[in-house]
Amino acid sequence: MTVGNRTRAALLLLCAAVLACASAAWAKSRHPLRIGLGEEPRTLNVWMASDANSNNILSQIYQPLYRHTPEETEMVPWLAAGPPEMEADGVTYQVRLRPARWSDGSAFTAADVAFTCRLIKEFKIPRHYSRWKFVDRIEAVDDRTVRFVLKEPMAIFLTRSLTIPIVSEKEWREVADAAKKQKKPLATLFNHTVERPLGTGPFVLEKWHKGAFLHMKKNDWFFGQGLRIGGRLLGPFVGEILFKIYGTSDVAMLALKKGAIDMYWQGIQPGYIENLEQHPEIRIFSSERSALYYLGFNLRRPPFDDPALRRAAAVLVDKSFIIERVLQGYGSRMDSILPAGNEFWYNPNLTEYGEGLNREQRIRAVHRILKEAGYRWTRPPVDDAGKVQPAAGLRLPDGSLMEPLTILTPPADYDPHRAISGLLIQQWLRQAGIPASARPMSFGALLQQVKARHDFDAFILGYGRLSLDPDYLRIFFHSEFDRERGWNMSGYHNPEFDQIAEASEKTMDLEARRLLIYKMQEIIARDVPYLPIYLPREIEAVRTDRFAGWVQMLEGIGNIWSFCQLSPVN
Amino acid sequence: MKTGNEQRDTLAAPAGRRDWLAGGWALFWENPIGKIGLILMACFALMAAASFVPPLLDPMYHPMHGVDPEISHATGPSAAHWLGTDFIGRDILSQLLAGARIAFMVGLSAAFMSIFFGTLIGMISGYAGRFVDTLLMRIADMVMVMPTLLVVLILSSLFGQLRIWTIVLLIALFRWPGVSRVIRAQTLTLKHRPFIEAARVTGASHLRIIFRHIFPNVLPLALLYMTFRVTSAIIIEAALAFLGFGDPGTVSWGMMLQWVWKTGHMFQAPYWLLPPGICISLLTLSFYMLGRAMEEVLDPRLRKEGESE
Amino acid sequence: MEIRRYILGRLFQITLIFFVILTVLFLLFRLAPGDPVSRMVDPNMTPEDAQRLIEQLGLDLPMWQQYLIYLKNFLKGRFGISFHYGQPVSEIILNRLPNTILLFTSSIVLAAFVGVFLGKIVSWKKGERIDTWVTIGALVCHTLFLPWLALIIIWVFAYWIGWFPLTGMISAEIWTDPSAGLLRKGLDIAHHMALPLTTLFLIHFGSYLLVMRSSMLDTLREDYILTARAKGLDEATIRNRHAAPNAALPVITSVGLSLAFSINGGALTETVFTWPGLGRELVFAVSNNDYPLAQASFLLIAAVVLTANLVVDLIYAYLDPRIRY
Amino acid sequence: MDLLEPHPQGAVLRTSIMKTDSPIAVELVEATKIFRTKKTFFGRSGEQVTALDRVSFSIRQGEIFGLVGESGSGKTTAGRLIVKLDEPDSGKVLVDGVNLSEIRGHKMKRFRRRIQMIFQDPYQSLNPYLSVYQTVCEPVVIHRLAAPQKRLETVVSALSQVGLTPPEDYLFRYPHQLSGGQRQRVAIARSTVLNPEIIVADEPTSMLDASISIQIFNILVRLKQNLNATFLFITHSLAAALYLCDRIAVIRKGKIVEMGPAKAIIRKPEHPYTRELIRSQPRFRKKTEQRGSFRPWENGATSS
Repeated sequence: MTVGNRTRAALLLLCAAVLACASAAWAKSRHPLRIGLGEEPRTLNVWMASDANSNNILSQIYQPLYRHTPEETEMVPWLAAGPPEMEADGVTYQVRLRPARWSDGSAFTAADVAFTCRLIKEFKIPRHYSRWKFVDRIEAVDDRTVRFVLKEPMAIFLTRSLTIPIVSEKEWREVADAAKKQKKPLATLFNHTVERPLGTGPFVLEKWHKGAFLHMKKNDWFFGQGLRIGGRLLGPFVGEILFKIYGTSDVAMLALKKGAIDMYWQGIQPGYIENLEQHPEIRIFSSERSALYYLGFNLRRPPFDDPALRRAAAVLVDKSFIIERVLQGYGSRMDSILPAGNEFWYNPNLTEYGEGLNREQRIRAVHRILKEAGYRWTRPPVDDAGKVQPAAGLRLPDGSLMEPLTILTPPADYDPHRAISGLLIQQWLRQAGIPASARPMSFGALLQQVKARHDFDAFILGYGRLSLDPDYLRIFFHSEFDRERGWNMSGYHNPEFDQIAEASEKTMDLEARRLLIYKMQEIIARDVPYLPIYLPREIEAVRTDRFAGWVQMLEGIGNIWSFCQLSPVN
Repeated sequence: MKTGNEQRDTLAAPAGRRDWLAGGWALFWENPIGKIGLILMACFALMAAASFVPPLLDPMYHPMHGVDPEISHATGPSAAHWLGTDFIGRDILSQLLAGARIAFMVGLSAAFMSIFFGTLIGMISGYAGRFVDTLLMRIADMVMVMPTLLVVLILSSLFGQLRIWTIVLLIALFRWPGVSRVIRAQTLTLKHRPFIEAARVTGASHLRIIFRHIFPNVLPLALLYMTFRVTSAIIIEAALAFLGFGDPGTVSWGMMLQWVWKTGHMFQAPYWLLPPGICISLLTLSFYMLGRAMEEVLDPRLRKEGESE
Repeated sequence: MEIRRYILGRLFQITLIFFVILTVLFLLFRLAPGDPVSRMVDPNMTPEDAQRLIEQLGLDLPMWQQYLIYLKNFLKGRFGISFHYGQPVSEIILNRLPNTILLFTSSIVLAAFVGVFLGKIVSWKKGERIDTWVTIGALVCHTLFLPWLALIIIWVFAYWIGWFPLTGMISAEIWTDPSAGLLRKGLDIAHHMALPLTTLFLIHFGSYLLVMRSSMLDTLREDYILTARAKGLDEATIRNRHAAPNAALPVITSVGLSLAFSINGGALTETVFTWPGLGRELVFAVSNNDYPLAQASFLLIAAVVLTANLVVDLIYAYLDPRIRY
Repeated sequence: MDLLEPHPQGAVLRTSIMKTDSPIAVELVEATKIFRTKKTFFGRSGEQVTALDRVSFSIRQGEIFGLVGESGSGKTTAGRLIVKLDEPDSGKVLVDGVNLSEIRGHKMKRFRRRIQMIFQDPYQSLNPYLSVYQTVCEPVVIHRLAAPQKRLETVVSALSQVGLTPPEDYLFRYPHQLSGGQRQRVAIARSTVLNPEIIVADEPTSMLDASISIQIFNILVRLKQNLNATFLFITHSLAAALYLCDRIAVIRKGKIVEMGPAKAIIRKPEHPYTRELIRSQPRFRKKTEQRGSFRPWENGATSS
């Protein structure tokens, strides 16, 4: 009995203490911006960081030379003082820098820029090297001027190469030198642990309490403070940011409703919207994205080596159904590889497979397409009387029975939309007798299967944060990239396309390049190696009672413009 | 003619098997835990049976593919959808009914398989003894310390999404050691019982002794353990599906919870969140209660006590 | 002498088992499709980039060579570099382990205490209404679906009533406050721990209660209890001084044997409550194809379970001299 | 010869009188069996108990040989060695001159058919989950003695031989539905359905009431006649040994202390232990004195 009593007493005491602590609310005068993160950032090593959460943090710290304005219409000089000056030879560019300082107060110089670019070239840093390998020389002309000499004219230099984040020579010189002496320099560089990243951005990292939160403070040395760039007066007007880590969106939404966070920096499911809208303090932002969600086919082997079957699949996939139900209307259909919002490059005159048809009409259309291409059924989807019926026994034009095929999708825990879309598409294909079954697979395994082994029939994948420059069209479909771990995952080979793609890479004249990109979109829409399905919208929710000034742009409100302009309400 | 002794003998002999069963049943039914468990289970069995009905009424009630053409987002209970619909307009009630079927299927088959492996290994281990016993029991120790859920999680993530039958098999493969230990202990006590030796003397092979003589004797114990394994199999499958590693082609309750969770309806659609969770909890409870009550019937010590009361 | 031999034997077995687990894990993770490089979905990642990275990470060596390196590193206490975090795995694990130990042990100890206490009480009232209802209550708690229960608890106590923080282990506001003392920080952790602790407690105490109850009923039939009764000792003394200490033995075994089960629950609880522990890290490492981290966390969990089983066996052997195997 | 003297067991036993020159069926040569307490993990053995200590005896064909001793004397162990339930630690067990330890594989199965054992405790020696038919039929199935359609016939005849009549009533009963005596009859039927040449009967009546024991004895004796089998009769009862056996051996603490014709030993025990054994069995004394009225087999034959 005594033990029991003691235990009980101790428990009571503990509860009382906890409650007392809870009620003694945090009544300090601090007023930090509190942001929920879906996951902990992986790393603060900017070369290693490839996930959204790390990039979210690092984007506050490391800054590029140029960046897009919120309107996405043009690039504005950021760390650079003005637009790059091209010399007459067409391959030499000169960039003037703003007077800026690193967050420790030391000066930001041309040497830092040159160091960063050389580091990328020297270590062949994955993801960055492809944008720098065509740069021949990088020189710091003086403290505030950098000169780049290219091997040949390159369209993506301005938009893709000059937007990499610049790191400080001081921070990385020793690390790089030490790494070079190692057997595996790149791995050493990647695995270097960065405790306090040194940047030029509006905020500096104060503390990262692993598994719980990150604490950032205003960078007093931020070069943009008080400046007007892209028509906006920059702050930051927020003294501190607390990034809190919530494992699941549900809890983050509760936290938002409770007022424990001011913003959740991750797209949320449409399911939350209705409920959140009832809160007067919560505002929902629904933003355009530059993304692509598509069904990819394996063109290397039957049955999808036949364009007719791919077109038939394109007609069967009811994009509107997926958008209306799976995305709850928060998305738009895609017919090109490029999102329609990318107005300059987007070709609006492409085939819209199955548009406006209902289920039966689609099946009839597919029946027609496949019959013409020589396909036969033991039980056709449309009987002699013209009635739609469950189809069976689809035979290829060569007379062989179509083998069961699988559509690989990411697992539901990774992306429920794609997993469910896979199941829907499976049902739709079956209606025409195509023996498809959806098979969700862990993301790594799926990519291995599709990208490295090329062992699949079809898959559903997506790209987020595609650059505005459409150079990825070339990377996705040029036959040069049809190899192990290449991005031409379909195995699409078309000499005509290759030729246009190569030309588009080097054409510096915008209008001429636009025509080439238009043509490339047409070819892809005709041959359907990828069937673009939907472009989801980025839905974000913020509280309006503590901070205001969110800047909405492509990919949402979580951008550097917002953080430079947010200010406390009263 | 019967001698007096023989008559007395007959009276002293235990009651017939049927009487024994009837006695067991009475004892079982007397136990409120057994009664509740059985009633609950009957309800779920009814649900599982009823799961075939809704799609027959209207294809829109198909738990996986059917959608209400009028509804394209999650809605609460209505006349057409008694428990409401999920976010793409599928009927929650028919999903719940189909889930009962899956739960029974997963629970019973995984439990059956793990009991099968466990009993087989336990009997072999106990009967063979020596090296075989040591080897099998060390393997059992090893498998026993593996947290099943995490192991299946790792496997499912390594080898792509698993089919429901693969999950069932994996659960079975990792849940046998407990059973096999109990069966082994039981086999050890049986092994030197005269009727086993009698069988050996008549020339019965080892296989015959194991399956013909030991097996029926350990079967009640195995069946008892099966009820507990059903519970754990259902929970593991549900947890796996909840975390997003289940078979996406099945409408299990765990999968329903996953849909609620991942589509952002967790704290806003109680009509969708509560039923699957309650069902999982109650079904596992019913099997567990059944097992507890059976345990009391089978345990002769408890039984005697029960009779004396 | 006897006991020492026994311990040595058990240690040898455990080492063997551990080695087998080590090897199986290695094989599993190497045979599995998917590598950290293919996860980097970025059109700027060229095939050459990918190949270079794979070489740098040492994934292109022959399997046996990788295995030898793996064993060598393991013996040196190195578990490699996490693919995901780019940090030494041991650092990550050391960071997460204390959190898991805190939550896990406190919940198990609490559950065991309450379970033993209640089991003692109800066994005394066997057959009465309270016995039936407490038993049913314990069964219900034991079979509740844990992640679902956790979510309901968050909803009710953290959001609706609002007594507790939603998830996590510490609140950023307090820990970034320079004026916050150690006590305040400690209470903050306790405040955050209340709900996950309750969840784990609810799931576990039922089974301990049931074990204690039946063990008590067994013990009450023993002769020495009769003797105690005959001596005219009062019921509470018999129950608490004579019966309960002996009856609690199987509970210890049950704690040990159910540890693997508890770890499943721990991982789920940590995941739902975003408790920065090892279980949650393992679930994440698994879904991110972070082999070194998943491997090491799993190894650690296996080692803990094995050791706990050993400890339980030893305690048992120590407390109950009849059982010396 | 003692055996030629008028015998109280009358006609029944007289048929079993064996010729001294008939070949030896079973022989134990210096057989030793040691039991160890359970081994520990490292194979270290615990305490040792010597159950049989260099025991030698031989049984001739057609003989009823009695092994008498108190419990724990090792008599059951000797029986178990003969049916190969245990292996001797040293020494040999010969059946028809063949060393048992050399019999393996399918020869073993043939050997099993020739030697059968009747166990002490009928409550333990029947599988509770098998019906009488299944139990008795099992040896038939194992040794393929009868075609499947003739099995029932074989079982029925075996049952009627042990006095379970009408056999049809018993076929589908389970052990718990039978009395002790009935169970032992089933056990005997199981052993004898194979028509074994050698039967080891390990105290077949010690668990039964006296009147039922007598019936069982009677059945055994009749079976012996029918089968012309060799018997090893293990008992703690000198009375039973005297009535049934041609020769007996008295065993104590794993050693044979005295061996010879049954009557001779009981009338003129040489070893003090045998004398003590005789003294300790008052029933035996009494019954040997009233021998004339103790003829259970005569009515027992019709009783069931």
